[in-house]
Amino acid sequence: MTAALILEVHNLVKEFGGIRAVDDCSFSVREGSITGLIGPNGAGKTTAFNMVTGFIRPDRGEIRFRGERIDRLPPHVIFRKGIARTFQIPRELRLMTVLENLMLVPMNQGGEGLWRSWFAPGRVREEEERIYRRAIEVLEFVQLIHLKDELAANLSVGQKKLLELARVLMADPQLILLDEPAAGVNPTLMNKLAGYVRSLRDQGKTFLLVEHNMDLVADVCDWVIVMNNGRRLVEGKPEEVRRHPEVLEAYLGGAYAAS
Amino acid sequence: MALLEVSGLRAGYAEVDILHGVQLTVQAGEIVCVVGPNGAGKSTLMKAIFGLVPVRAGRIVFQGEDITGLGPAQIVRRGMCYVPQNNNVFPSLTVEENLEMGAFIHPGDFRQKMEEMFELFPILKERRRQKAGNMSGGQQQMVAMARALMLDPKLLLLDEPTAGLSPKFAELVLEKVVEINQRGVSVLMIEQNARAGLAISHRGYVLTMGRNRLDDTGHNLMANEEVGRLFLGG
Amino acid sequence: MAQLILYGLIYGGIISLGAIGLTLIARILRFSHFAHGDMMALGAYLALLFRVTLGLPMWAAAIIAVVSTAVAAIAIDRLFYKPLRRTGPTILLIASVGVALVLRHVIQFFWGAAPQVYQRGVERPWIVWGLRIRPVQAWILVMAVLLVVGVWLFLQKTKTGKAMRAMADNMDLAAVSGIDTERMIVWTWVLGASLAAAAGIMLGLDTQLRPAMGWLMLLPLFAAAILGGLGNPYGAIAGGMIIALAQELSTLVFNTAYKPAVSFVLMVLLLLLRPQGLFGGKA
Amino acid sequence: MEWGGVVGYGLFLLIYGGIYAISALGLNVQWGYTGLFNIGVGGFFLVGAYTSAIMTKGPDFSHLGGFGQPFIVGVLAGGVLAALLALLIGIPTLRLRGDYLAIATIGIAETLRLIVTNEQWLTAGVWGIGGIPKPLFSTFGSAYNAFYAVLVLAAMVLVYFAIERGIRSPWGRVLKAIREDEAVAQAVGKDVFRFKLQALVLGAFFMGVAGALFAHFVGYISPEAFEPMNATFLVWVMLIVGGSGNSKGAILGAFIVWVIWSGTEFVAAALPPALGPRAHALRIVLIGLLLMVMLLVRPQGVLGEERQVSKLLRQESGSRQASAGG
Repeated sequence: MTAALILEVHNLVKEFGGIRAVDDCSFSVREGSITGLIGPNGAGKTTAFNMVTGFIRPDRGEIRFRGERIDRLPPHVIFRKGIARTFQIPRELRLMTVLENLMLVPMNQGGEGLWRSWFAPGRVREEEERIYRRAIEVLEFVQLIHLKDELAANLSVGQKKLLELARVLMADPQLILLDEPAAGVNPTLMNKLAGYVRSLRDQGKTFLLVEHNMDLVADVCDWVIVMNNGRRLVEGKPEEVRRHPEVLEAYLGGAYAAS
Repeated sequence: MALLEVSGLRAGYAEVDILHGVQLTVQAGEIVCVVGPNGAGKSTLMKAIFGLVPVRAGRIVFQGEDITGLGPAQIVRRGMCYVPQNNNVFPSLTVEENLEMGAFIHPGDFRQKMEEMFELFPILKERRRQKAGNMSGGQQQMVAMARALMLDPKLLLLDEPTAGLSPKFAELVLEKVVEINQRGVSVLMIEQNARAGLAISHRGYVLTMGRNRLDDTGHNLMANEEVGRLFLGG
Repeated sequence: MAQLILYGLIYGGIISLGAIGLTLIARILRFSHFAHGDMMALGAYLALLFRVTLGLPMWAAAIIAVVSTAVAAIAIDRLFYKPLRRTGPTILLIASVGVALVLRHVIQFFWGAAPQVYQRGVERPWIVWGLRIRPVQAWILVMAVLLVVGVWLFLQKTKTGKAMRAMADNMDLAAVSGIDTERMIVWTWVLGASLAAAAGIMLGLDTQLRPAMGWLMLLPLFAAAILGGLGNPYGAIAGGMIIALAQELSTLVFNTAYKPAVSFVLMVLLLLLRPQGLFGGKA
Repeated sequence: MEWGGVVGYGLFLLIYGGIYAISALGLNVQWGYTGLFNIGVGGFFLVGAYTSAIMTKGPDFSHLGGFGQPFIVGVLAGGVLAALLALLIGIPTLRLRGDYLAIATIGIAETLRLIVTNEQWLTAGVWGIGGIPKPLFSTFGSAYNAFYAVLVLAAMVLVYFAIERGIRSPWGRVLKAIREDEAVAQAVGKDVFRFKLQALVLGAFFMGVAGALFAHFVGYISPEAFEPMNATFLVWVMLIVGGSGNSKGAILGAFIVWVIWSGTEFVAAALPPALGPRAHALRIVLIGLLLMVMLLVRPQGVLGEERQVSKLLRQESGSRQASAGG
């Protein structure tokens, strides 16, 4: 475990209407790992996630990506630094085809400039062909190639989940944040997703995933961070964490002296 | 006859089933607690019972009547009330007005019932003219429970009443649940804090991945080591 | 100056009554109702119909017109808005622009484009503390105050009014509490359209009736509602007063013709500085 | 009707249909592709018309003028000024909810109408600006309308190809993504605000150009010509009828609705003169009802949206129509 830290979160705080969703939380993610972020409902995982990707601005604390501060940056800039996310409930671009959903993603497309698309169509076309080939590759990888011309709205929920992953892969990010990849997914697809995540890790990607399904976490994660009440409670290997009394306590709660 | 009898319940959002055939009963006079890891489908179960999530298979029988497929407006009239986990008060309405909204479908006078609620939750009486949105989380939870009780329901559904509360307030809220039950209202609740929830319950159910895993008395479940394992998988 | 403030109060009352409906519809039906100004005009012209054509006294004509406008609003909702309710707020917005167009020209079809008045002849203004006020303006002021107080009492004291505020607060919880949300939507139209009709009649009494009167009120109405935090009826009243006073006082500096632009400029400034409205309101 | 009348009407149809089609194409960039709610189309149209009129006229003491610029400069200036105006409205409103843009665009359109009505030194107020130069009028003489029809259609085709090229490039793909889900566009690194602003400005530019073409054809403009009905709603109805999110639809809709609109004028003309003004109102009611019926029955318009956006993909699998409403 000597790999560099790709993401560091220091003393993060976020309040919503007087309630501290994330309360002085610190954790870090090692490059090349699949790190799970788990914890009971309301532990602050999703809020932390949204702060890392710039969708929510932290009240206090810092977030560093490869040593560079990224809190305070808007989502599209964070994405360009190499952090990509999926959404828990798939948010496909409904009236666009699967292929278009993917071709949208790559950064710095010259054709996104209006002048260039008007006056240098040749160069845009070359770029489009390159992006197209990349999209086909990704679709083949997630086995959605047969649906490439289908409107995203017509996909099943499982296919939409795969589309979320595929969209992220188009950007070739260094750190991928997955928000509950297994939610609403059948066991077969879950195994498939686990397989993709592992093989992508082997290609050098780093993953941080919020997940409730402990089987998936145990299956793919090589490191687990447990959050509770907005803070990091413990971290460790999945099997250690699972046996940790404090984790058990966090999930089951303590009995009050009630009744 | 059970007060509430749920059998073979399949339900979910869009095209995904969250519940894959859940069964559950509540007898008159009971507190029943549903626990389970995140994503087990507890909230979906409650919403399906209350007609907020479409039921795809199975039956829900309440007081001997099949209420499967009815909407919340009809279910409320049959004596079941529901307190959602979040956004469970009308923030710009005063405490009194919140309670009055609870009794909305009652044509008659709600004053007496409101006095009863003030007796049960004295803090609300003090703050009767305060806007619910300006109250603390614990107080809001009490407003929410009182609102639901205004209709004198036979069965009260509580979705994680202690979520986000400090331990002191959480304990107070659970004490109130017991008190409500002692006044003759049956309670079906979901509790994140499984041990505390089971401690005050007559019976409990453990749900994982949309399926029944264990059911037993509250105390037995509290002592059962398997429960912990179910929460953390493996 | 004091004279302008007086006129501002009269005009402010009219705007407020319109803006209350707009803001409640925005909150409860979740779309910006661009036909609201034209509902004002409809009310004003229906009163003209009952006043001139049927020869009823003004107060009776006004009451019947208010009721008819409410009925028309419910009919429009059933016919056009309700079937589109599931498609989302933008389609409803386009539809309301279409309704505005239809209403305005139905009015023009029946009454023509020329300006009309309820009553001919020039009224001699009263002088009170050195301020000029025409009797009809005094009436408008009194009625506007009474109606605003009435709305306040309705929202504050009646069960339906409270339920309406509850719906504006939290639609899902209202449904869970057994409040019949469809019925409340009908009530929202009744309240919004009645107030709009009353405001339209007052505007017609103060000046004259023109088919475009509702369209021209749209900007001040929206400006008032947005100033009040879009969704807060009490904010809409305050917003209406601010807009009206600003419009009247602007005549000290600018050409009178630019009064309507004042509300627009105020609104844009507010959107730049405080998009949630002057009086809180949730984001 | 004799032949001359038919040809004459046909030319009017082509000219007005073409001018409206350019506006509708502009609106399609804003609403059809990006989901921006502009109901102040008339304002941009007005700015284009007045700007070009003032720029191209010789000295006239009734209003600002005397620049005597060529037609093409006037038209482009009209477009540019409309675009600048869009920039001005876009900056405060495009970060907010969609309704606010709608209200702001109505506001700017109405404010502009007030300005042209009241600032005599600038626009001659209600008297209007007459004698707007008609390009190459002396060259074509009696065939002038035929020439102008060709000119307008050429402009329309140019605008169509300009938009198509933009829309069927990655630029258009981003616009469409913003329309579908802004958060996703953000999450994949697109500067949503910038793209929205570009779409608003580009659309406004075309509306300004359409206004200028209008001014040079009729030769006389006054505030009355820019009533919201003619200048804004008709364009919306055209886009909804033709099919928003489809440039061909915008053009088709413009011609269909213009035929209906001008056709009802014939009917109105046949009515007794006393009914004249009423007939005008009735025509508009009909157009309004057309909009409502379209929204209720076929919200995707006659043509519906085209499925493929990228030029490259079009070769791959042809352009199938998107299924109704998705």
